[in-house]
Amino acid sequence: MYLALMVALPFLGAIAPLLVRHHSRRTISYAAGAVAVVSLLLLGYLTPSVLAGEVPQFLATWLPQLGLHVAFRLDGLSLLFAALILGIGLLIIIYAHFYLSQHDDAGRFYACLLLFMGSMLGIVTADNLILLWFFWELTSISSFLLIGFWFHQSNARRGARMALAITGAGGLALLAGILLIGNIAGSYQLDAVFAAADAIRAHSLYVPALLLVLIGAFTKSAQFPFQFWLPHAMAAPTPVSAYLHSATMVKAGIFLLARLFPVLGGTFEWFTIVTLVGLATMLFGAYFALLKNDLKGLLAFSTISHLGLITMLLGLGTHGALLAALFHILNHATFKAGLFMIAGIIDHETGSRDLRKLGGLRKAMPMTMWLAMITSAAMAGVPLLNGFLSKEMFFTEAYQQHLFGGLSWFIPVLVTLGAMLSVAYSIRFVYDVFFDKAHELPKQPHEPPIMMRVPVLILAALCITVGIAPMIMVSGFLTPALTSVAGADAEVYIALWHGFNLPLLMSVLALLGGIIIYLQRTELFNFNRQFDIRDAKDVFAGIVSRVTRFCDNLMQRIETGSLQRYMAALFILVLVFVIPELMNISALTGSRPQLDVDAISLSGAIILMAAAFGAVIFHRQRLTSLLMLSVVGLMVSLVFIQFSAPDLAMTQLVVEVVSILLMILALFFMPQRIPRSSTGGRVARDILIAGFVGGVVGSITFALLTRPFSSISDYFLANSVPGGGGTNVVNVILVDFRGFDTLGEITVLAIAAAGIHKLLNNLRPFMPSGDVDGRAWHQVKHPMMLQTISQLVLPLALMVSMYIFLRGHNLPGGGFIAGLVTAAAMILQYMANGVDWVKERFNYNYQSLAAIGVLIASLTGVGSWLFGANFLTSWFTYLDWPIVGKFEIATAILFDLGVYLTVIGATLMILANFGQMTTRHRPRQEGH
Amino acid sequence: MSKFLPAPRLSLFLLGFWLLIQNNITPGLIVVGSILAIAIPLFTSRGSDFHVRVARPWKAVEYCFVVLLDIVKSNFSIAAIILSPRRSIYPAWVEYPLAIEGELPITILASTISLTPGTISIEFSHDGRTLLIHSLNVKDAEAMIATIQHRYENRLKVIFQC
Amino acid sequence: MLTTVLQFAFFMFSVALLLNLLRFFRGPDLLDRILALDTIYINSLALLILLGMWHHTSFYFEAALLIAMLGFIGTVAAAKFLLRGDIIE
Amino acid sequence: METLYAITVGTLTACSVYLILRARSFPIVIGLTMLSYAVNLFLFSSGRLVIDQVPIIGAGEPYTDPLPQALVLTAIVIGFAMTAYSIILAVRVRGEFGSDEVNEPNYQAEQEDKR
Amino acid sequence: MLDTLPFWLELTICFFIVLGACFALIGSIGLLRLPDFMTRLHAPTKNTTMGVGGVILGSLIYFGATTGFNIHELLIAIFLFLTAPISAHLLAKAGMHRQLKLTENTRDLRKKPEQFSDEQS
Repeated sequence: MYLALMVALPFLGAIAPLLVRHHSRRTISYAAGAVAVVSLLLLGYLTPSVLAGEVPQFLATWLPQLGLHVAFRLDGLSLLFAALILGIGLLIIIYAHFYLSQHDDAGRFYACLLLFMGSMLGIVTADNLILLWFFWELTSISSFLLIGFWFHQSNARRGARMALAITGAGGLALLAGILLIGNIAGSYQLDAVFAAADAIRAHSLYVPALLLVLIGAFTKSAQFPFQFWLPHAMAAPTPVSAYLHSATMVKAGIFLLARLFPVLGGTFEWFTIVTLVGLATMLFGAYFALLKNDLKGLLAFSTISHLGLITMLLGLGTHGALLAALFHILNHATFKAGLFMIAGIIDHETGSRDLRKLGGLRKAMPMTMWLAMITSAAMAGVPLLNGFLSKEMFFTEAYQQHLFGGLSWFIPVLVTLGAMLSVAYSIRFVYDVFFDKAHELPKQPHEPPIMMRVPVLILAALCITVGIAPMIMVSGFLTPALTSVAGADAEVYIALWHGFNLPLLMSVLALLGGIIIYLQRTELFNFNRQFDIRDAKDVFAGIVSRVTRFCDNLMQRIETGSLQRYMAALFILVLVFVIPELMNISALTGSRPQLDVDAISLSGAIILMAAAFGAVIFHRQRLTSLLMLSVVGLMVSLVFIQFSAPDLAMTQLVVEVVSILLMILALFFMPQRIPRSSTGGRVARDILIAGFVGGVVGSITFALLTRPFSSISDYFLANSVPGGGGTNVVNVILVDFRGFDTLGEITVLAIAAAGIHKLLNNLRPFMPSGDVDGRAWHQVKHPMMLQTISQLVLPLALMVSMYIFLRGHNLPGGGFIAGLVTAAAMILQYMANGVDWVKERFNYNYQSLAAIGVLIASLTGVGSWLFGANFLTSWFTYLDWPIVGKFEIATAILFDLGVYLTVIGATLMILANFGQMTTRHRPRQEGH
Repeated sequence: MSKFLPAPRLSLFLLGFWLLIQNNITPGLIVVGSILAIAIPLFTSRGSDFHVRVARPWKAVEYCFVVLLDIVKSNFSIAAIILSPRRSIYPAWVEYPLAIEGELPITILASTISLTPGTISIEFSHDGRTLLIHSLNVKDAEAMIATIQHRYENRLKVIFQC
Repeated sequence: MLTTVLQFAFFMFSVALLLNLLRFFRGPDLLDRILALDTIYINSLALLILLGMWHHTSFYFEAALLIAMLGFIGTVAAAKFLLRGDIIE
Repeated sequence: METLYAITVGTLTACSVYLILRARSFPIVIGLTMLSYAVNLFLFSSGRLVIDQVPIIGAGEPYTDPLPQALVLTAIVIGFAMTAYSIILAVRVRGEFGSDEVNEPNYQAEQEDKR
Repeated sequence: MLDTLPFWLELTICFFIVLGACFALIGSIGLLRLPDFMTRLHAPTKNTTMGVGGVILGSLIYFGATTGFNIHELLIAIFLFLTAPISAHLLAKAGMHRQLKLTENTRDLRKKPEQFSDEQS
């Protein structure tokens, strides 16, 4: 439980800095710091049990179907890393408080940092591979945010993007690998996976899985050849670099290797790949670290090289190698974080990070100098410092391995070479900055605020103490960690002094060689200048731009901007998918007995089809095809009547009429003459498509109709009266059983109306001054007879609509139809008497009407909560009043009222707004 | 014409209409109906430019029956025209001078004309005092006008007192 | 007897509808089409009433009522479009 | 009867599809509306064709399946909203570009260039 | 259900229905046969309306006889008789406006045609 809390805390805590972001910088930092401290305390609370050898676990099922659980474990390895993440994280937070300038958004910074911290904790404590991957990607994202923190700098953006691209891609590979492993093991829970280790290694898919996982790990921890994103990530604020690239982010890959070592490790493939990649990375990093002039660049490459070192150790995979790896993880984190902070300090105080500009700072900042010397000495592997010990062990392993048979000797040699280089750049880091001759600097350098040095001080102290008394300091930590990697309780022994032996000789060689290389570095630089190594960034950029260009071309070809083409493609696709299915049906005709045709149905069908064809034939004469459409609509409603659906018939009728009105309105703004645009070929094509689609749909319908079916409706039929208090089952379904649909539906209507309202805003439509034959419009706007009758009809229409509304619950009718009837009556007023007339008499705000409608409906739904019922459960009872007699009252009627109002509001909003355009704007004549 | 009952006759009419549409008479319906019959005019009264003043209700009823009768007659005559093969018809434009005033009476008259023997009212003259009629088959325009006058217009005069 | 008569009526109205359809297609003027449309509306209204009698239910009454009310509006709109172009002004 | 119904739905769909494939906005709107009619009929058919069994309790057993009716009713409404929206879009486009071409204005030009 | 009525009642119902049906058909025939728009206008406005009226009357009696008190079909008739002339009127107006071609034997008995012309003056 505490475990889960520990992981969850940073995520929750990430909000804290944002909440107080408008307070002082101090508050924000405290908020962030507090979060880290609490998590650290939680960790501390858990530590003893872990050291005692037990593994606290937490399990909550999330998606059991996918074998995905929220499962955490805190074994030795996790503890080691968690301690690093939280400890150094805390130091970073303190450091960042002084590092960030006033106009940096500290709230955002700390939020991202905590987010990242949480994700890292998640990775190291995840007990489920998929969960692990989940956090893995989270780190990619949060690190993206952190690296791109100064998003106003283009290089920051580019660096962030590159980091995200590489690590993200790696993450995908990792996911694939994890899925493979999970499939083999039959579970994603770590214990199960560990248990299935041998099976996995024996499995035929082992190699692919291994490769995929390794890609994931290598991209994350910047191993060759994926190392190039790391230097560019240096565009991040230094605290971020210090955190991400010393202790956490890049260590995630290492952690993964360590975590999966029991499962994947120990095989020949593992050894070859991991070791060699590690070796290559180490040399590569060391070499370029020496060449870099940028302080942080130097550190970045040295990080790469150290990661390579650790990777290599993991690759070797012997007991000692693993110990060395874990130990070095610890050490590297400490001194590298320190170094980054120092780089930050220097940058902060001098305004420059360029080794060629810097120099002679020893007077200005002696304290910092000492810290720098200690930490970089640790990096170089000077005796009595932690770096020395791990490097010593590393040498031992490198020289003890015999994995390349007769050629095994080249490993120690190269290793020593790498060590020399790292010594060289360590010296360079210290000497070029602090000794050397002073130069002109942007700022007058002086010691940073004390609290900025304290974190470094702590780290440096750790370097020394660990270096002097490793067993006391870290063995406690390392034992369980080693156990969880190497299995079977491994004993840890780290000695200061092994006596005079080859490793010691190698160290000495490394130190001396390093010094020589440093002294001769100018030659090296010149030598290096001869061939210009293309910056990886350009390669990356090139790839990216090529991809984008490819996509552009593709879009060009697909997105022609021709709706016709899209539509055609769409329909053809439908056919492609549906036709095979239809072919699978053995017989189109089902077993259901069929009705026989009668005269009306026949003539109705004939009329319907004829009208449909008419609409097609006359589609160039708009009004005609519109009339055809309205015949179709009428006939459809007759069909509904014929097949016992009066509600549908009525709805269809009103909707049909209203939409016809709408279209006639729109017709006025359409160009009057339509050139014959489509070529014969296109027409033929379209006819073909249309024919096929029609045929397919028709046959599906037939197949459907002729098959017997069972429906869930018996429930509705049975419960309509007892449950919904209405005899019109359709209406009861709408307002009660599936009331939520209806609520959504009227909301859609309201939204559509609102959207239309906006669409019509400040639209200046074209308006023809006369009809197609150039005849001027008739003078009389509002024919007298029409006016009179419309005014007579209005009350009657309202009465009818009320009638339909009130009976809806028990008989065909209901709010929707009633609403449209009312709307239609109002539209009649508009048509007969004009906008202004209606405005001055019935001045209602249709928007609010619709809104009120939706509100009422929703409130009715919510109301049922008050009675402890579910949302939109309708309540009804029968009253018996003296004169009135027995009658029913139901909340459903309220809901229906909501529908009624919404429909009126929305419809009038659409039509009236539309109609007003002509009165609102001065006509804009055709052609001008 | 009180504030709450702007048009009592209309309300009464609506109540009747309500019962008619309900196709049933129960106390409950009457209550609901009267509520609506009072409520709806409150809403619509502003929306009618004219006041329906039926001075002689019984005359109105009589008028309805006369019209119905004529409708039936006219139907037969037109049926004859339609069904008779190859009988040439004599359509004509005829002007009809309006004697009555007020939108409603005129509208009613025009409607009646449209519904009854072979005539359809088409246009009002600009001054609105003459009605243009299209007659499907007319020998003697004057006679037709006379019929319309004494059969309908005079009755409407009596009914609406205009 | 009533049964046969109803069937007869159905037949008549079906024919009537088909005739209207013919005019509807023939035109020649838009107005003819509109007129035909109006007639189709009214005839189908009658059909509904007959259907009601045939099935001996009054459930089709409201639909018929709506046709009577709304068919009119449609026709008016179309006519006004031909007269003024803009039907709501 | 089923056959007739199926044929009708098929025809309706075919016509609407053809209309939707036109190059002008107005026929497309008409096509969309017609298509929604067709779709409604299709959905409705999932309740099968039943004559004179109105799903109103008390109208006399048996009752036809009310559920498709309820769904189709909703569908009709949504269809109405969609029609309204598309028609207004068409008007808007006409107002903005002065034409009711549904293909991007430059599309024709591109075609010319290709030839 | 359909055959439980007394004979004379059934007879009247049938009479009205047949009458209505016939008139509706005649109306439609007229719509098809008559020479020009104006004359065509007459057929539906009168006969079809009347035809529907007949049917309505029939069903009125029928339901009255079978299910007791029943008059609400009247409403439909009312609406029809209210609206049919109006639509006819508007259509005719439009016809005038569009100056549709009429049969040659249409006589213009107007004394002052100009006051009906809707040209801008």
